[in-house]
Amino acid sequence: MKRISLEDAVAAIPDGASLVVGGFVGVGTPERLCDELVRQGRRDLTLITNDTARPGMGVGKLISARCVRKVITSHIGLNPETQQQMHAGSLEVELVPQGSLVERIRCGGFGLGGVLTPTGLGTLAEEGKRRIEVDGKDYLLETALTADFALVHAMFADYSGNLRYLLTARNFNPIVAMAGSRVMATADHIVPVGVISPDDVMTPAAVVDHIVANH
Amino acid sequence: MKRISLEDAVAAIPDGASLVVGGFVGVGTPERLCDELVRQGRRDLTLITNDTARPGMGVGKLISARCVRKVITSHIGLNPETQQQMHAGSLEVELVPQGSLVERIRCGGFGLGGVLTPTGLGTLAEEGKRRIEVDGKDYLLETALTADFALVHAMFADYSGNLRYLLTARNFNPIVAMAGSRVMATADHIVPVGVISPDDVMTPAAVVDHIVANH
Amino acid sequence: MNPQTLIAKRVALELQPGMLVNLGIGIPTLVANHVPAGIDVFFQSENGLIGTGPVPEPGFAHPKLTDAGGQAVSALPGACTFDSAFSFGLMRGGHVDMTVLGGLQVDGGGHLSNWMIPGKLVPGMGGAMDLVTGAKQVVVAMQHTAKGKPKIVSKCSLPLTSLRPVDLIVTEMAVIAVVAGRLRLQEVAPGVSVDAVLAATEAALEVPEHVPSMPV
Amino acid sequence: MNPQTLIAKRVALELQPGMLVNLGIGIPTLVANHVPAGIDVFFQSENGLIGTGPVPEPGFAHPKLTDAGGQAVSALPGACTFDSAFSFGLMRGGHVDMTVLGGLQVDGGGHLSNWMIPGKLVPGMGGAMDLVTGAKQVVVAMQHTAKGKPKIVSKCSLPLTSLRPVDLIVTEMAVIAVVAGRLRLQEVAPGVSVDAVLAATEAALEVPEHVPSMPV
Repeated sequence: MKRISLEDAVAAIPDGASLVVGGFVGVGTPERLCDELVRQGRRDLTLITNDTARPGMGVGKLISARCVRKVITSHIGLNPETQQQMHAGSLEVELVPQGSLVERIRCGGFGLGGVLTPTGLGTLAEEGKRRIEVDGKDYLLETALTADFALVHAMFADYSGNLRYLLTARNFNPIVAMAGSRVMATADHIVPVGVISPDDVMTPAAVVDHIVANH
Repeated sequence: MKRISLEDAVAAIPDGASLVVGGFVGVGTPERLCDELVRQGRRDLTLITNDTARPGMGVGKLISARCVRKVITSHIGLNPETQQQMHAGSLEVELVPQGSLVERIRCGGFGLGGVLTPTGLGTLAEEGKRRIEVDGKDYLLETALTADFALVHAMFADYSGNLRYLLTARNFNPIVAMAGSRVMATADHIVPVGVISPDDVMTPAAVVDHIVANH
Repeated sequence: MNPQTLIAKRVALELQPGMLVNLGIGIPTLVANHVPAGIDVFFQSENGLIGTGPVPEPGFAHPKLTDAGGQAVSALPGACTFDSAFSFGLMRGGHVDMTVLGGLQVDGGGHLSNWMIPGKLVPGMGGAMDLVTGAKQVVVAMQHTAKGKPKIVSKCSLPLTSLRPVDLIVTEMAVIAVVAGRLRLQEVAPGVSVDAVLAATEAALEVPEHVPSMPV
Repeated sequence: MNPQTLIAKRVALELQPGMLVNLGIGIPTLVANHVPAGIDVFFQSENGLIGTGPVPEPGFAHPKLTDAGGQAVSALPGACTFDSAFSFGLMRGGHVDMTVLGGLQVDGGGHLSNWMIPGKLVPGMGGAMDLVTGAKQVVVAMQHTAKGKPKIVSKCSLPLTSLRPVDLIVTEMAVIAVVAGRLRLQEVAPGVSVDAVLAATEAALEVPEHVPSMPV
């Protein structure tokens, strides 16, 4: 069953779960799922997401409400609470270059073990990573990331679960939607099948488990 | 200058060049560029493409006209001429699993050194490839492919060079368009800027060097 | 019933609602004609389509809407298209719930050979290696024998498609499951005896006390 | 002219028609305001946009059309949007012709540090490492000194952004090119002497016989 209520969707996510979440500085983030995770008091989540947004916005709400134990992300500079919790030792932060982060999530969703990238070579981003030489050039091996749940937000979802994102709210969402064992989507507009033309679908219904009902 | 005539486009491709070409069993292949390569008698090309289509169709024309010295591809089963030339020793064929082939082309265009995939492990496709273990699981390292020229075909090209493909004619095209040093596109319809909405662009103008003029 | 139809009908009984299913060429393609009533599945064409529909009515084909063999197809409401990297991401990432493929040989460990006959036929693996390695369930749909010789053999003499064993083999004689690296006879075709299946099979088969008939 | 405007104007002279250009936040963002007449370039926002336009007129902003800092932008005719994997493919694949970034330090080998101050400021590298590693040309746009101390140093004391040297450093005092791993003074700002630049720079600079003034 694709349709799920907001409450039931979030109730299915246990404490300690790993989440991969779409959005870029809060743009394209499934806000209602974040709000409900906070309301239900979820704890010890592992969060994989581009950035921790700003306090009170997007996944920043999960940080403020202390729902998160560990975050794998590329940027926390706009959220002082992430930095405070990190310095206080209550939040583990793994920083990954943005292009490597999105490729790691893609590897998880696409069944690849990892990718080789020159990004991060000889920097702090190399720590704990393997260096692999191909044709005399060095690369870092960036390994796959997956999560128990993928949470995405679309502009349009059709009844079957096909998704379409708008403008820069696309960002990590279509990649994220491939990398969760269970995929939940919110949408600004839930529309009949066929409203989204086949070439316009950005995430196929076949990978989406639940469309969260609008109010 | 984006606009180029068919003759000039192909004249820019020298004997011995490497080409990565879009299309899947001839669907979505830049047919006019193939025809003109044959007409101008190009020789010793290296061709990277999903399959060699059928004789007289798509890149199959390049095979029949003996323009190609080496092909890196996943399937030659529909083109007996590819098989004949291979058995005769006049055409070198490197067979790559289709998913690995498209990832190798993507790596080339996306600046990645390679990807790790379980596909092909323990089969003939492993020959000459490195095996890399991640978290106790074995993967093959599939390395990047690039080419001197990328040739693609779109349904719509706008004057600036933004491209949009139709239905299953998309296939390798958007990946291919990233992997050539020089990118040439043909299109069924060349239209004003703005006809293709920003979210509908599948290959950005910024990576396309030439739009080949229609007749 | 002709053998191909029998095989296709039996494979179709494996379909569950909501599955994403990839059908290879040949007998597997026929499975789409026998989807049980009330079962909605998504068919994927590896060239970049989910929602593949039947062959179009005369005059309704579009040259840019094709299956993996380049043949015209139609698309069902809710269909979507995508590039080849995404299409193989669906397979390798385990999003394809079931793939149905033809086979040249399957061995006693459930390993499939289906992409080349050295020195004779080298079509290339296409997407077969990705499908067998990545799909959640792999079903082989093939005739039980070729020119009177068993295709279910002790050890494949032809190059393997993947080290990953298939899950189910459906022939016009039997349904055979691959369980923990061994073959188990699960069903026989109507009118076919267990002994006939054993005689036509080179690989060792576990035979349970009671072997039911295919429910086709 | 205020220092930031001077820097942005000088960087803008590096733009060539048809370039795909990524501008970092801070001074680099200002470069978009000074594109020379007749030069059409594509501006990329790393969150998934080519064709970024100016801040929208009041009431014309859309919450789903933003720059990499989450601020509302407009889009020019011919703009296109894409996912983050594609956006970074543009950078890493060398399709971005030029990136303009702020800097905390650049060293004598042209290495940039611009993403953290250990123990004080750990914003994360965001897309900076990818841009510096992958873009065809890397331009650093920054003030020449911070609190009176040189930012162009012999060796970066802060963590590096990439092993790949930048190509050009533009400050309110000078334009410095990185050539074969060494810094060469290329221009001085109007009214600034070569000696003043040398005094404000810790790293060794090659100084040609004639150092022209910035053509701004």
